[in-house]
Amino acid sequence: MLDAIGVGSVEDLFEAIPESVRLGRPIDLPGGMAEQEVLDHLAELAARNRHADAEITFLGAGMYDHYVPALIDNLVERSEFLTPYTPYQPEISQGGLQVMFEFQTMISELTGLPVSNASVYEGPSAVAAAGYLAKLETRRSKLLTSRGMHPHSRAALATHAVGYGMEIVEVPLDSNGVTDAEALAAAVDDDTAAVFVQYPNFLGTVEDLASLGEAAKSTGALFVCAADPLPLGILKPPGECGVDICVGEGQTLGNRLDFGGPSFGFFAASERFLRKMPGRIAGETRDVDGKRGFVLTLQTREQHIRREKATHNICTSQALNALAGTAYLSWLGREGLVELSTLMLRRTAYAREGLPFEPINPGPVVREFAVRVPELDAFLERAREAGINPGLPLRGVLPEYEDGLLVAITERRTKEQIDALAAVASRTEVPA
Amino acid sequence: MLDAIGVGSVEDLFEAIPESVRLGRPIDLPGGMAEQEVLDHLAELAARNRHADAEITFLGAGMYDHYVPALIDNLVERSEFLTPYTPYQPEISQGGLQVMFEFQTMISELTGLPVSNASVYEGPSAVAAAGYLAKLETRRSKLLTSRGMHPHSRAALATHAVGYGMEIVEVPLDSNGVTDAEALAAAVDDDTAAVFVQYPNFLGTVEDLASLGEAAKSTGALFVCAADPLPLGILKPPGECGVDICVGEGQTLGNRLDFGGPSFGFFAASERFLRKMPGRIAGETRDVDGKRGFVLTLQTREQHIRREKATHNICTSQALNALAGTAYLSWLGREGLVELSTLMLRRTAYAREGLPFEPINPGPVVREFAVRVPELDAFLERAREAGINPGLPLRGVLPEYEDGLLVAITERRTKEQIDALAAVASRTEVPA
Amino acid sequence: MSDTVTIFERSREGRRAFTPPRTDVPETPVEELLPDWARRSQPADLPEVSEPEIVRHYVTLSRKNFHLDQGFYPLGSCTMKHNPKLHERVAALPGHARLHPLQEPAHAQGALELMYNLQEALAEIAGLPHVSLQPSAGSHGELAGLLLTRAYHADRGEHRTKVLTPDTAHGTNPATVTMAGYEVVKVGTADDGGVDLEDLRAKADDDVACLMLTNPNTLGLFDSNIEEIAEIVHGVGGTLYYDGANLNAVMGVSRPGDMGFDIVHYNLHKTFTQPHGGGGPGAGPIAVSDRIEPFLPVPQVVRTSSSNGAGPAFDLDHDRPKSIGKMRGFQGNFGVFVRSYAYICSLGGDGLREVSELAVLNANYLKARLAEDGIGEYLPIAFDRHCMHEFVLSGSGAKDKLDIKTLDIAKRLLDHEVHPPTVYFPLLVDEALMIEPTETEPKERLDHFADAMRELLAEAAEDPEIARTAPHTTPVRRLDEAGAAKRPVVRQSRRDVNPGDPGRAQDHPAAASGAL
Amino acid sequence: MSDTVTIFERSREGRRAFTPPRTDVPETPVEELLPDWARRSQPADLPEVSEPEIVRHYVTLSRKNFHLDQGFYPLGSCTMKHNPKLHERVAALPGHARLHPLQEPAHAQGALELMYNLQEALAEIAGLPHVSLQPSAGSHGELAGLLLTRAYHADRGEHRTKVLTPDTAHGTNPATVTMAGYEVVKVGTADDGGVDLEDLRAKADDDVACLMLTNPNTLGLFDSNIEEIAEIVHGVGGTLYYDGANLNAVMGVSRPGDMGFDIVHYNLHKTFTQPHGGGGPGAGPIAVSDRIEPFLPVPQVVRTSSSNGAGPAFDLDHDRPKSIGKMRGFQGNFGVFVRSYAYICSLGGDGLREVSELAVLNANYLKARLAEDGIGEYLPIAFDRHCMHEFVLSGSGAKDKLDIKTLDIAKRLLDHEVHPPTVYFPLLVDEALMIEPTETEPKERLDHFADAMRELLAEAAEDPEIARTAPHTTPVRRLDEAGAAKRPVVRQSRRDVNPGDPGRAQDHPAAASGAL
Ligand SMILES: Cc1ncc(COP(=O)(O)O)c(C=O)c1O
Ligand SMILES: Cc1ncc(COP(=O)(O)O)c(C=O)c1O
Repeated sequence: MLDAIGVGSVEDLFEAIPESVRLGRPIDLPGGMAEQEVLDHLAELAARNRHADAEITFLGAGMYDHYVPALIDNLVERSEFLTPYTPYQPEISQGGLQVMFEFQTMISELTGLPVSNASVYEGPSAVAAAGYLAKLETRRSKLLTSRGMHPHSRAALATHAVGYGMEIVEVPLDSNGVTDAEALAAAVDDDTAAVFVQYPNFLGTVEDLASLGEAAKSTGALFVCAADPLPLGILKPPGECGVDICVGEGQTLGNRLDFGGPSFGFFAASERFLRKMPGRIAGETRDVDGKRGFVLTLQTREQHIRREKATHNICTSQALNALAGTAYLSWLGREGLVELSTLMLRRTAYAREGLPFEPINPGPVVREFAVRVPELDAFLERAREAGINPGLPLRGVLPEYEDGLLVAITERRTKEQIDALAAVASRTEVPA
Repeated sequence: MLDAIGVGSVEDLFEAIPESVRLGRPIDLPGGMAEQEVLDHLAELAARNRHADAEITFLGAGMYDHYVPALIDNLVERSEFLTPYTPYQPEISQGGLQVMFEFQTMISELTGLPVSNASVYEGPSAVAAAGYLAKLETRRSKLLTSRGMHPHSRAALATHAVGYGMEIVEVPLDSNGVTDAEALAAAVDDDTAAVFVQYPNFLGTVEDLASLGEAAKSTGALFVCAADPLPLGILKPPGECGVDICVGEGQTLGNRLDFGGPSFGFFAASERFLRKMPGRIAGETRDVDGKRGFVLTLQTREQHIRREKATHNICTSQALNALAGTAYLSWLGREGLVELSTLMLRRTAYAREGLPFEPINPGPVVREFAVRVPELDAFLERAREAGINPGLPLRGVLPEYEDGLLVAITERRTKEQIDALAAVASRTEVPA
Repeated sequence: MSDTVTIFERSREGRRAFTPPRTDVPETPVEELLPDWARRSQPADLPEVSEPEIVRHYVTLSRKNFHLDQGFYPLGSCTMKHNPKLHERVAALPGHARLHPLQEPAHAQGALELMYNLQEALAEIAGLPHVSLQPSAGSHGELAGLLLTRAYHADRGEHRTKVLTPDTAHGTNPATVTMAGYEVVKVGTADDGGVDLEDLRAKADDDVACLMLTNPNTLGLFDSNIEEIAEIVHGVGGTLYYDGANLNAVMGVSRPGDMGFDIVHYNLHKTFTQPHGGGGPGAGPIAVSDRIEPFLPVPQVVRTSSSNGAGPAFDLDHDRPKSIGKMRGFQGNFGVFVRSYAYICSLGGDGLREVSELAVLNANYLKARLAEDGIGEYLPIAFDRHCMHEFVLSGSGAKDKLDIKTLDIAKRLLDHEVHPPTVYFPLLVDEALMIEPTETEPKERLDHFADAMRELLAEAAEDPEIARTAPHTTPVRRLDEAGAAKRPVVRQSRRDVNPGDPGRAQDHPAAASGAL
Repeated sequence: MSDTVTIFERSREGRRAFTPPRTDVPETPVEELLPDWARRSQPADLPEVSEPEIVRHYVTLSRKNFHLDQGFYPLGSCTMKHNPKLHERVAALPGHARLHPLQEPAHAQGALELMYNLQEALAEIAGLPHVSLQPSAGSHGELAGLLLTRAYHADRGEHRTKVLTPDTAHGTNPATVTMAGYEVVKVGTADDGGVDLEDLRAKADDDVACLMLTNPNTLGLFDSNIEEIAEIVHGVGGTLYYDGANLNAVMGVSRPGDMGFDIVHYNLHKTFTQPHGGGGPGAGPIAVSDRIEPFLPVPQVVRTSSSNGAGPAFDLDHDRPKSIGKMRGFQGNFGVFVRSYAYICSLGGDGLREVSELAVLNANYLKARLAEDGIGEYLPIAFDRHCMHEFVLSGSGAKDKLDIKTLDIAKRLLDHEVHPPTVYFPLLVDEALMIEPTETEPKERLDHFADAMRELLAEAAEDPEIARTAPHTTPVRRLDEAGAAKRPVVRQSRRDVNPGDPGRAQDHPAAASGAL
């Protein structure tokens, strides 16, 4: 090969690199390992994590222990889905492109909004992307966020908004843990570009979207909803409640916990935002023979075409995770999604009733709720001893709920396990 | 659908079944389960097995804890390999057929014999199949088996031989745990159809095949070797030692332990047996356009063509496991097989020296050896307590070695683990 | 690049995928550890290929296979039903996949319980109380069955020499008879597709050890005379063997044990959905009646009460003095048991009955569709009754009217992206096409098959040459099978070693390795 | 059946794959648990399909994708290197895949240690001491980098408004600049393919917050003036941002930190072999110098000494007062980290250097082959120097001499079973073809590509129409992209519900289920 190039050594090929910026020593990392040694090393690390099969976990707060059916593993590990790049050559990428089209349709069905993109990174940055769209659309300067938004969403929105130069104003929760409608109405003004609400909110309450939306939109601001797509199986779709943009975290749809990622974010909106949305969008079309096919469309929104005028900078997104979501929703199917959501709803109601704790958010909940736990630390310790992770103490993220605990009930949590949690709780109530 | 058939109910379709042989009640089994429930149930069962990652295991005796590279999982789970039937339609089965052809070539390379079939069930029944071939070939009545054959191979041979009507005579091991050459020479006579030796033998010793073969073949009997294919990477190939038929257990080539199966057996032989071999054989040929391709060949040996005149009754075999073996040998490659075998050889030597026990078989060993352990039970218990499975006590299968222990060292067993075993052993030696 | 290239032909000196683990023990020269006579002089000529190219090679090969996850696969007698992906997941659990077969029973309780539960379920399904999971496949189960019969008769001091098999029997049946040391005696088929009772009576004598029967038989027909058949065979002291390949038709409806059979084998890779893997693995457990039980292979998985009386425990029973011994090593194809057990758990008792009902419904629907004008006249049904899970057509009409053979029909179907039926079996049907859709196929797939059949027959009426020279769209076209058998090439000849990448592999150890 | 059919079009009423878990709690009516205003009135119109048909649908779809495990994929700037299968195995370990992101650090020590080790390795590779793994992809890393720059300047009381990007920059660079609230100022390219220093000097003023640079740049050329560039930018108080998409060229040879960069992003899905997944997931960690460190996102993974002093422990540090905050939820794409960490462990330090050497060797070899007569005259190299890991050709010769465009060349390559290079980028090269073979390709694949290119050019000299109408062998041919954008159809319209299987699904609950 060197002969064909016409050099004497590989070293010669690096001649353009000045000596002064050369490393000039080996990289200071351990030597390479055999495959089995790498496996052993990583297995040893993994064994030091207490994962969702190693305890009974009621942790949620944005990612949930849902069952991922086996067919998803099989599909996402197929080389044909796992190893291609973004489908820049549609003729040899019809598989990936059609999946995107099906994904968009399903997200559109769940959210009740007519258009969806093919995925964004994940939940909180999707919220930030909605903020950017609001800026592009309205040219206004203020974003209102409910404190019922996931703390990470609020944080990511704030971080990104510094870039695109917007101010963030927070709307508090009322004493029932839902967005304070009056405070919202008072805060909305002509500078408000968008109002953000989460559905169900961070505490698990199903917010009254339609009412909040009315207040939100009174001055022409966009109404943005961050939704968990799974409960949308039984909840009124945001699109039917006046929501303009619905974004969210897709982990609950067939993606593993993976210590927080990769999963996918979704971005659905009213038709009028189609040409301002971030990210890839697949569209249906025909080939020269009239055969049906799919392409990446409306690319004039995107960075590789429009550069500084792009509506977002996103390039690599989460196609494989969105495939998992698509396969998952196919697996659940029309009836299954309702059945699954209903099961969660009932088990959650059962758990909230069965726990001897005062609810923080007594309103309707689907999969998660917050309670006040007297002597929280003692309770946490007892639960851990019983092999139970009882949920997320709220104090770290919402200090106003110092004794708050956020408890999530997925279809993986059986009555028996809920009863076990309740038993630990009762013991804590009555100190021995 | 019923209309098209012209019946009123599915029940009508079963009219040919007399009432008197109908079950007339539901099947007495529990109701169906959701996917997650089945997983939970099986995971709960699986958790009650102490598997090879849950202890440091020196168990071998026919199946071994070798590393299975990740690419094998990926290949065997591909629908294209996992879900087709035996390749009866070669035009749409070239993938499977070519794998068989490659497999046959690799087995031929390892055994040093010119022809191989595409797999049989597993090791011991492959030995029995060799016995049947010896009967078809020689029409003689006696099979000599070394006591160094795996006890399961001797048992399976005996079981099958009752069917095809042959007598089995056992040749003992000498005091060094190798086949007693003199006894063998004495036992061979004009009725001897075949002589069976294992390589390395059940105790791990590398038998002197060439010498044994001379005695075995003196009266025209076939010389059959049951070999572990992995150590053949550094051992003289059976084909170079006068062996006529070499069979064996293929688990060591890229197949999981799976509590004993499925794995694959192989069957290689001298050219002259090609038309008497059991099982599928892939052959190279051309299509009508002259394009290279592969087919199942020499099918006139087989049951579906020859019925009662077939050379064996085997139909479904172990194609997917043989694929794993083929991919494994490709992964190891020409140099890697030698390196891996050499590593085992050295670690095994290190272990045999390091253990304070008297060897039962002091001759050359590659991966396994037997030792006499005074106070065997106490030792076993201590080892278990230390999280070590020290190997197979021989008393259950070879009662003459009452205090014998068979210890296997694969590339998965590090020096550190071997030292741990030695440490437990030393403690046992000196009763406190 | 999609030409036919073997892995050996992709080999280049110095390439590799494998990186050896660190040698952490003394590097004693191999010569000191292995004597000359035991040492290989030259490495086995395995290919030298990097991981990326190994993956590409086998992925590319795989894509030349038609497979069940791609389309309709109505291969008669093979029960190509869907293989749920869950089964691969549960089989791969480390507690299953990484369990050594000689692990002490005390530390393999989960595996033994699973096997025990599977035995119990299979026993209930077949109506025979004692199960051995050991045999590796259907034919291995058949052999076990005849060895049991031999042991049973021997135990009674009888020496019998003949086994009856109907002329519709699968090839493994007569092949097994020979291997088990018996003589095959063929029994004819009556006009209704069942056993010819007169012929059976004539041949059933004191030398008969066994009758091997498939019910429904390979014509897809249930033999209504089964009780009489049993009586005849039992009357002369023979055993009745049930080839369970067609069990998918009658689960929950009728049980072999209740029909009078003494011994049954199951094909877990058919009825109980172990994936076929392109020719295995499978498993062929057997179930037997009380009188055969003493002879079952060792070890048997048994339930004991644990020493402290706390709950059931499971053990391997090797102490069975009348046992025929071992059919194979260890306890059988456990990984297959896991999948089939998961299947039974998923469906439950009622679900299994539904399986059979739907398998029969699908078969009869497809039979009806293929009897329509434009198809039926070319492919008459061999025995015109309601079928069970499969049915057999004759290509005689196509041969006579279109001058194309069943083989041509099969090959032309390949161009329609469906797998052809089993062809030229059973032998007693001229130009046979044996069609088994299974219960997991939706109506659309059945309709598509019928439409494809109609289309290709109409096409053949126009121009039979298209079918005669089919397939036209497959990776290769018709292959020279006769030539392959005449001058067999069954391994790659030792290749000339290909050159490496000069200036690459040598200087770059990792270059040659799998990571790159 | 291989026509384009969506999963919705495969739907039939009553079919299903999912079986719900048993309801073990009171079956309270939904109306009692959810008020009217919160309840959906109609189920979302998801498809109704059985498991077998879902599997077939997506397996069949998958087979319409060209993919890296199939063949050569020299997509410039995308670093399509082999994805070792081991990585999928380690990522799937339950301790990784099933770990909740909010698990307490005390019970996620393995995950935190892995992240810490990866941070350390990335820092060493880039020569910058502080790493945040948080950003989700390269462009997310870029945005983080500019937000850090903004925070850094703000902390110093400076307000800067412009970011310099060379005209060779990837589209994400200018797009990021806008999103981060800066104005893009383009810098020209000199004749040698590097940054035009004069232009840079002219534009570098006090308003400049940052220069974003790729080195080697998107032409595959290393900018030898990098130190001078750094001096200029630092001289006016700007930061220097390294777009790490091309890091694969220089690992172990030269480090961005040593070149003077302040902030770097890595594309773990390029250099560190996270599979691309058809468009993600990826991860875009960043590394920064000491002066930028205080502003890194929260949480940071840090090493602490454990309370009892026994060995190191790892924690999440949220208490970083100057932090820019959060780029996303939780700790980043951990599953990607696992794969990239496994990759670094496999190769080790020396192996990583070999990666770069071989990537450069392969690129230069292919460049040489494509300069041969019969190719070179049609595809002149844009800047004729030794390239690094990739190079850019111009299709100008083919356009002039053969009247075919780069697009036609790309489409005709599809018929040769290779993926085309990146085309029409970078913008400053006319009819650009950007070719990056990566180190995991063997010489045969490079030769095959060159041969294919020669063949298609020769063919175009005979008959350019073949290329202009290519591809000819793909699942679909050229698609109407303009039409798609003009009348966008981005979701399936609500379908007419297909009928179920009368007499099937209704009577057979399991029939509709996944097991059947
Ligand atoms: C009717 C019948 N009997 C027996 C067998 C043999 O089963 P196996 O392939 O599992 O050995 C088959 C398999 O094709 C069969 O169809
Ligand atoms: C040079 C360059 N910079 C930045 C990016 C953006 O990276 P990502 O796709 O991970 O957002 C790319 C990816 O194509 C690239 O090639």
